[in-house]
Amino acid sequence: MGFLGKGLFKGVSFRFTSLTACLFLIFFASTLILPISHNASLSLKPAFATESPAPAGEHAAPVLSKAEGKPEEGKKEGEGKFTYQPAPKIKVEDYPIVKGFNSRIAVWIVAQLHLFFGAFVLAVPIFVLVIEGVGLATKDERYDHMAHEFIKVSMTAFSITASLGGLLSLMLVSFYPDFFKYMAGIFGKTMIIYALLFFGESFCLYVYYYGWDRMNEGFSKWLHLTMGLMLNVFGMTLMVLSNTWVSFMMAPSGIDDAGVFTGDIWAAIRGPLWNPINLHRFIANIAFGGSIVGAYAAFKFLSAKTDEEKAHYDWMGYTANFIAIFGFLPLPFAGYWLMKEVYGYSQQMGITAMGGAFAWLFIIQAVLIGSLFLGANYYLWCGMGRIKGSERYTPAIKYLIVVIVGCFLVWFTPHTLIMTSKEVTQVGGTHHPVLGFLGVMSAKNTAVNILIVSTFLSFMLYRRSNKIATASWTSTGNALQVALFAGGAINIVTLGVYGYFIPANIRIGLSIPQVMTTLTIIIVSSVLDGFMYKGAKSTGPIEWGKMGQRSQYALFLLAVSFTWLMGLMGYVRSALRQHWHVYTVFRDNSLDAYTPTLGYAAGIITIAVYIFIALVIFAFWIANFSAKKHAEASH
Amino acid sequence: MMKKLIQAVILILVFYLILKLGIPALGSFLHHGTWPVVPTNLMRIYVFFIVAGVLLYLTFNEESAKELGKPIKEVYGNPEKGGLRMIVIAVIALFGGYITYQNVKPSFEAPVELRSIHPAPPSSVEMWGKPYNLLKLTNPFREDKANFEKNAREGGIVFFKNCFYCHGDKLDGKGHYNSGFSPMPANFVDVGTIAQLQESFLFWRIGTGGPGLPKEGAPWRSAMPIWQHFLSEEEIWKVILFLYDYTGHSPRTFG
Amino acid sequence: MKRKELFILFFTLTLTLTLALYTFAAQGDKDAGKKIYEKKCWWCHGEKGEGNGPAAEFLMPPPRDFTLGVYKYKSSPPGQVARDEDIFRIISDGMPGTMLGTAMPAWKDVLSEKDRWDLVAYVKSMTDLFQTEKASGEINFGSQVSSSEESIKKGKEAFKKAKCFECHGENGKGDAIKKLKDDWGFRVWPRNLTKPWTFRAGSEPKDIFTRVSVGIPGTPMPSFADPKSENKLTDEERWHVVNYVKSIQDDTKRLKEGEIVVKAKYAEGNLPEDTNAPEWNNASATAYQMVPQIIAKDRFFKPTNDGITVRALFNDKEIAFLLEWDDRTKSIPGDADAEKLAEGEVLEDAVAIQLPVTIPEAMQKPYFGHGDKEMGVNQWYWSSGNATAAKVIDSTGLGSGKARDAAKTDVKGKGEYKAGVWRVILKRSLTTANAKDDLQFEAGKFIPIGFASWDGSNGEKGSKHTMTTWYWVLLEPKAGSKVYTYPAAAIIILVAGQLWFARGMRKDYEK
Amino acid sequence: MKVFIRIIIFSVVLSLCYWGFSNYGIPQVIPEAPPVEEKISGSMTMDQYIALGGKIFNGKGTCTLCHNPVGGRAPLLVESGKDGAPIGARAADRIKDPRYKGKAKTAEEYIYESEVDPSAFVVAGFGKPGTNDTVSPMPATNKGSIGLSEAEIGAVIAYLQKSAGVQVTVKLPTGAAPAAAAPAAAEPQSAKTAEEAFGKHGCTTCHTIPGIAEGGDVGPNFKGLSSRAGSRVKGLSPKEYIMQSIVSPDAYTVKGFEPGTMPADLGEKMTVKELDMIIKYLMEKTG
Repeated sequence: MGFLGKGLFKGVSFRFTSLTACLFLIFFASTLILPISHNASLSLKPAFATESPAPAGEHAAPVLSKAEGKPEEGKKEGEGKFTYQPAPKIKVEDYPIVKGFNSRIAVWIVAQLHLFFGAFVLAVPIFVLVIEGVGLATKDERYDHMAHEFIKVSMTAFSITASLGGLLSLMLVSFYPDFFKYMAGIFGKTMIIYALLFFGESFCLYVYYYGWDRMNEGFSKWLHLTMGLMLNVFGMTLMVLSNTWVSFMMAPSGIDDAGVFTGDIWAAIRGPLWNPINLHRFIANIAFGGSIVGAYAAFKFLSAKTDEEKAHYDWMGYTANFIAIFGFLPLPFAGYWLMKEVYGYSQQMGITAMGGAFAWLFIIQAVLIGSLFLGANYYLWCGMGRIKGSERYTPAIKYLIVVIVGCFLVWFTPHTLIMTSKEVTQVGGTHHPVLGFLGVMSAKNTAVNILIVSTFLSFMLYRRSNKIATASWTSTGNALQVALFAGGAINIVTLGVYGYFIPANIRIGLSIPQVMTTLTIIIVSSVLDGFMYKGAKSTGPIEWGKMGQRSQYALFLLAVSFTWLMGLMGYVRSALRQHWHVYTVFRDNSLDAYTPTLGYAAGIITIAVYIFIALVIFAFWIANFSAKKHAEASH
Repeated sequence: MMKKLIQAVILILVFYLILKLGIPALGSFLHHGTWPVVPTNLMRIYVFFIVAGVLLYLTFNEESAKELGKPIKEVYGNPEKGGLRMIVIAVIALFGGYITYQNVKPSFEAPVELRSIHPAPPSSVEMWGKPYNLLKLTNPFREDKANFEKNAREGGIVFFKNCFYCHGDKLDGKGHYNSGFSPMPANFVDVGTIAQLQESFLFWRIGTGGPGLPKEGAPWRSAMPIWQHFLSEEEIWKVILFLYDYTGHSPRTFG
Repeated sequence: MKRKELFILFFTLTLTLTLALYTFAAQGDKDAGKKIYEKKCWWCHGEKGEGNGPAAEFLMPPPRDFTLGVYKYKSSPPGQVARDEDIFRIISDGMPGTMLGTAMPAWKDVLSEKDRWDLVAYVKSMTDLFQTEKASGEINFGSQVSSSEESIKKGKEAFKKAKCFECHGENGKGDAIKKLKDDWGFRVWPRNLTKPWTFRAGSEPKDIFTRVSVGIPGTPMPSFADPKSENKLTDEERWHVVNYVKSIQDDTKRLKEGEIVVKAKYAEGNLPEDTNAPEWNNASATAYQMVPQIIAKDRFFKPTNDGITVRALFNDKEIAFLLEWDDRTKSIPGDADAEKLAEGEVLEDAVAIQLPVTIPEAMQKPYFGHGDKEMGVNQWYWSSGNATAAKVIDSTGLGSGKARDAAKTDVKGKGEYKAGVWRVILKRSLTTANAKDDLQFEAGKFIPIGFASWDGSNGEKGSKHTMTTWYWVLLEPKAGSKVYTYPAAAIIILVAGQLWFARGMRKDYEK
Repeated sequence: MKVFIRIIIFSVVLSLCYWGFSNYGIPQVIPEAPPVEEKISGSMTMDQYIALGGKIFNGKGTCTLCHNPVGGRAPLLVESGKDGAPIGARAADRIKDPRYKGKAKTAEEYIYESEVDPSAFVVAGFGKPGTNDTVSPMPATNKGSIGLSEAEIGAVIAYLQKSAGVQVTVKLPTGAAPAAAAPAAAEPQSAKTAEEAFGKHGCTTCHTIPGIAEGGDVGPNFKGLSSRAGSRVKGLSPKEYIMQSIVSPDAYTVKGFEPGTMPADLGEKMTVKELDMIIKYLMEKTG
């Protein structure tokens, strides 16, 4: 019975996964073939060979060959190149209407869900690989089990991602055919590579997962790890490739003013925003994966019956939270880089994001990120309760909390204050003489850096809780660290204040030394701590499982907030294009070309988050189901 | 037994007062004779996170959390304290009812309207029948160092013949007609206005005035005239030169 | 012992230094003052201090001409030149007033005390007068009489006795019966004493006492302390006058911080027809500042009206606005009194309300200057030439206004001038058959509203007038049931929630 | 199960909090609606016609290559400069100039004549060197590489008149003319051949290029370019030299020619493909 159940599950899962992968591929292939098959006289082969997918259909009338009057083949030039078409100018009527669907909302939600799961599917293997490696290095079996437990979840998530991807391309083809044709015309090649990579990833995943138990000794364990590495390489490449489409839509490159592709695919891929987005998404994925795993652990912890189970999931939650924070700390910097490149690419787009209609979005973002910081710190502080010896550090927490909440308040103080008319007269205008200072970049940068430094300090205190350094130079080391933190904080604040006295163009540059200070503090003090606590005396073990229930809710808060935040950032990144499919090149003339209000966007994001939560629960449930059967079988 | 609860209340009160009184006091120190209150809307969010911060502080430690919860548990859970429980329940419920009433009762408080102070400029704008590319536009008088004084003074004359009723002798947005307008005229001395902007932005704002604002800037409210109807291109550039010269700010540049 | 000596030494030193600094400051450095003058002051007061800077032609009252050495607001005895402190005070505090202020700002926040004294020195050097003459000091204030009913009554008598009403009007509204000019030949209007916030040099009792005692040099306002004057008042009498003037302040005309909503009050029965009907007191008065029209050609810079007070009442069928503003002249073309007082042709006094055609759903409104193409406006216009009627103007942008056929509107108007005050009623049914062109009033919804007024004796006509931007009118919503149901629901939910919570807690407690 | 329900409630409520803050905690700014796209076909209004003229003036017409305040190669047309008021305003005076020998009677006709027959009147100081201001270096805009249609020339005149603030006297073209003119004036498409690219970027206005009918002599003649290109700048191959001369023309100026004459922004305006084609053409066909 047990065996049957296990087999059944495996079979179902495998079939499900491969089925969706096939579907996904078919959609992609069909989107490439579709436009060509309309134009019967064009054979498939030259179209692929020459990267010319020839937009077809009534409104895209000037098909490549029409100009020459030879409809069979595209106009050839000296070197046998095909000419590419400019971005089509389309009208409202050109957008197909599917009854019962709002195309924008449908694509929005599906794309967002695809991204959520994509991030999850990318992050979990990184997570798993790292943990498996740690397990191998420390010979601690717990790590290996945890890794195995997670890759299982990844399997289901992988299928969901693929289905969502397929659904998304289907929707794009049916709701935005002209747009998709244009994109396929430029990125056709990469889309095929994408599909191939997808196969590669599936292959690695299967081998990695199903081979877990078989390949766990000696050389084969290393082979297994390599498989995991390959899985990640495929995954990363997939993400980086799909980022090209997104970054192309925001900041097109490799085309001329009219949207005519120059034929240089590398130029189109390597847009100005490509790398910032790659980095931003990569880091965010790690943090996101960590937070989801953390939530899973929290759930298991809360429903655990035995102390042993409790200890295991407590430890898992801690590890996941650690990875989430680790990914989260550099995230604002990656965001700054992205924003800087956006400004560099188009000042218009930059101002739209920071000063125009979206200014308030960053207030929402501040509230979300502030909640994340508070949640993460709270979890650490609660965690100190299960470590003997932490009493030495608990008095410091009250200062930390004041600093963190204070920075948080500064961070979300908006530039434009909402005031009643009475308050306007009391303040003497819409500009507040005190709060006005807090509304600008100098204050925000300072607050964020201090916030990060404080969070790192919390983490350091946590790490030190049950240790007493025995190195001979401990007092010097401590003094050094105090000086480092104090000096760094003073430097950050001074730079922030100095920012008010200099012109804006120089001020922007100040964020770099501030960030550098923060990074210096983090790196130098980590290294110092590493040396100082080598062979440190322990005041007692960490009593895993002796954690209050409240702290577990902090992990949920992290997961939900992070998901919501990703949805919000996805919205703004997309909305910055305003009424363009491809910024300044391919205009969006659909009825939905207007930018919705933030409240409306928040509604859609919330719905997407709910669907995501539901699907994640489904994925975990399936994984759990198998685990139960597994347990029954072995009994 | 009530220690932690009292501590929580006191902490929240102290931080609340620091913000409620401290910020206006600081403002009054910076600008004598004013009392710039913290807008209620913002204060609410401040208080929310202060409360959250205090609660986090008091609950991260297991004993402290228990102690904080104890009086609550006592009141709600202790079967012997039925009377007190009823009173607490009634007080809290009535308070909630009062808050709700405050929110639903008819109010004459004018709706809060919001406008973006620095809306995104268009990339090009048509003035005097000519297109101007705002992305590349620069002040032609900026480079003329030899005649800077003269040009700035001429700009000043334009300012005092056209602008100062609203924007004030001191360029502080407090001209003698200022309080008749909403939004109030821009204060150029403040670091948050022209010091943040490129000269081409000012050129656009002056040239097309209130009606030339995008919707997020609430063009229906701004009393800024469409200056291209009154002034020449040259005069506008000179006024811009004067604004920066008089206030000592320098225009924002990119690159 | 030693310490004490040291302290005394230190104290003396500090004192001497302070005193030295003070004297230095008080004397002022006129060359340093010149530099400041050229950066800050010449724009209005002119290069040589003749009051003819580039901005001068747009200012009413005009900037001071320093070459004459005559200062309107001084505290030295009549006949003497102004004291340095008087000049210093005006430079420091300006003459802004609220509402109809002058353009002279307070410089104390940007100029240091020394800078201001330097300016005093420079400004004084623009005339020879101060080289030969010097003020003896402040006038004698006698002993201040605190305000009481009796003192006010005595003040009123003194007000009559000294013939103050000849210029300031029976009620102190400044509704003159004389045409007044200052020594420079400019038309001047007597101050409206019911609006102390417009007093140029302060409305504290001491400030008013100084004005009454010293007069305003260069203007028809005489000194009432001058022994040579036939209207001389004693110190005590002048304090009574001060108390009387303070007592006639009209607070309904005063701006109140942040009050920008006309609160239309629901009235049972018919709406009053009479401008003085007591029912109007049920509605609360909201005062608005008016500014001259300086946005579109032709711009207008020299207004006489500075505010309007609005009340509104409505019943199930109609809404009526009572517009009230102080006007020193009742300007009706052809009216003999009006012609005597007017400068040139007598034009109509007029007032208008502006409303959008539809109640805006979101933030967007029509452009406040006559609407725009996206959203038009209705203007209800009343003028003194036809004081018992009103017309409606439809407009979708500056210059596009068209008066509507009288048959197609039921806006009624009625105006009355009494003792320096115009009161005008504008009335319309709440809803009309013409929803496309007319605003349909709805209780409980904020409706944008704006105002304009014309003073016919001041040459105001067409685009030359005073106006406001958008404010709001709210027809008081009927309380409705939600005022009771919502709080009740909240209470029930809270009680239930707490009981449920208590149940859980009890279980916990028993454990 | 109890735990499960609890965390679900927690997550749902937390998301709702964020939703609530986004809806009620901050003001809802309704962003500007997308700008109305210009109608390219069908009937045109005068404003659109003028805008079209502006586009041609700044783009396809290549007018600003010379008529710009930087180079001083031709009188300013839109801005007022040392040549007086903008052309729309000063055209009327030109006809009265004693040196004027053309046929134009009105300002509009004068501008039209200047576009199709530039030598009819040459502003003093702007003639071809050595012709004593009788021959204009400007190409006729209705022919050759620029090849504006009548409707397009009309649009340019309308634009010039509007810019000068004078009454626009040009009549809106009727029927199919604007429709035909419009697509041409729409965003420039990448040229398909080197010849086309020369035309598009106005190279022949100044240079004589072997194999192409007309050419100017403001810049060097390209006959024999490929054989001498390698020896111009040390270290640059012929191909690199040609590329540099296009992308940053002032890096090296051939003796006898004015530096700063060649527009410096050609490199930005050309697509990569066009640049390639041009270089290839010059390498192969200039012998």
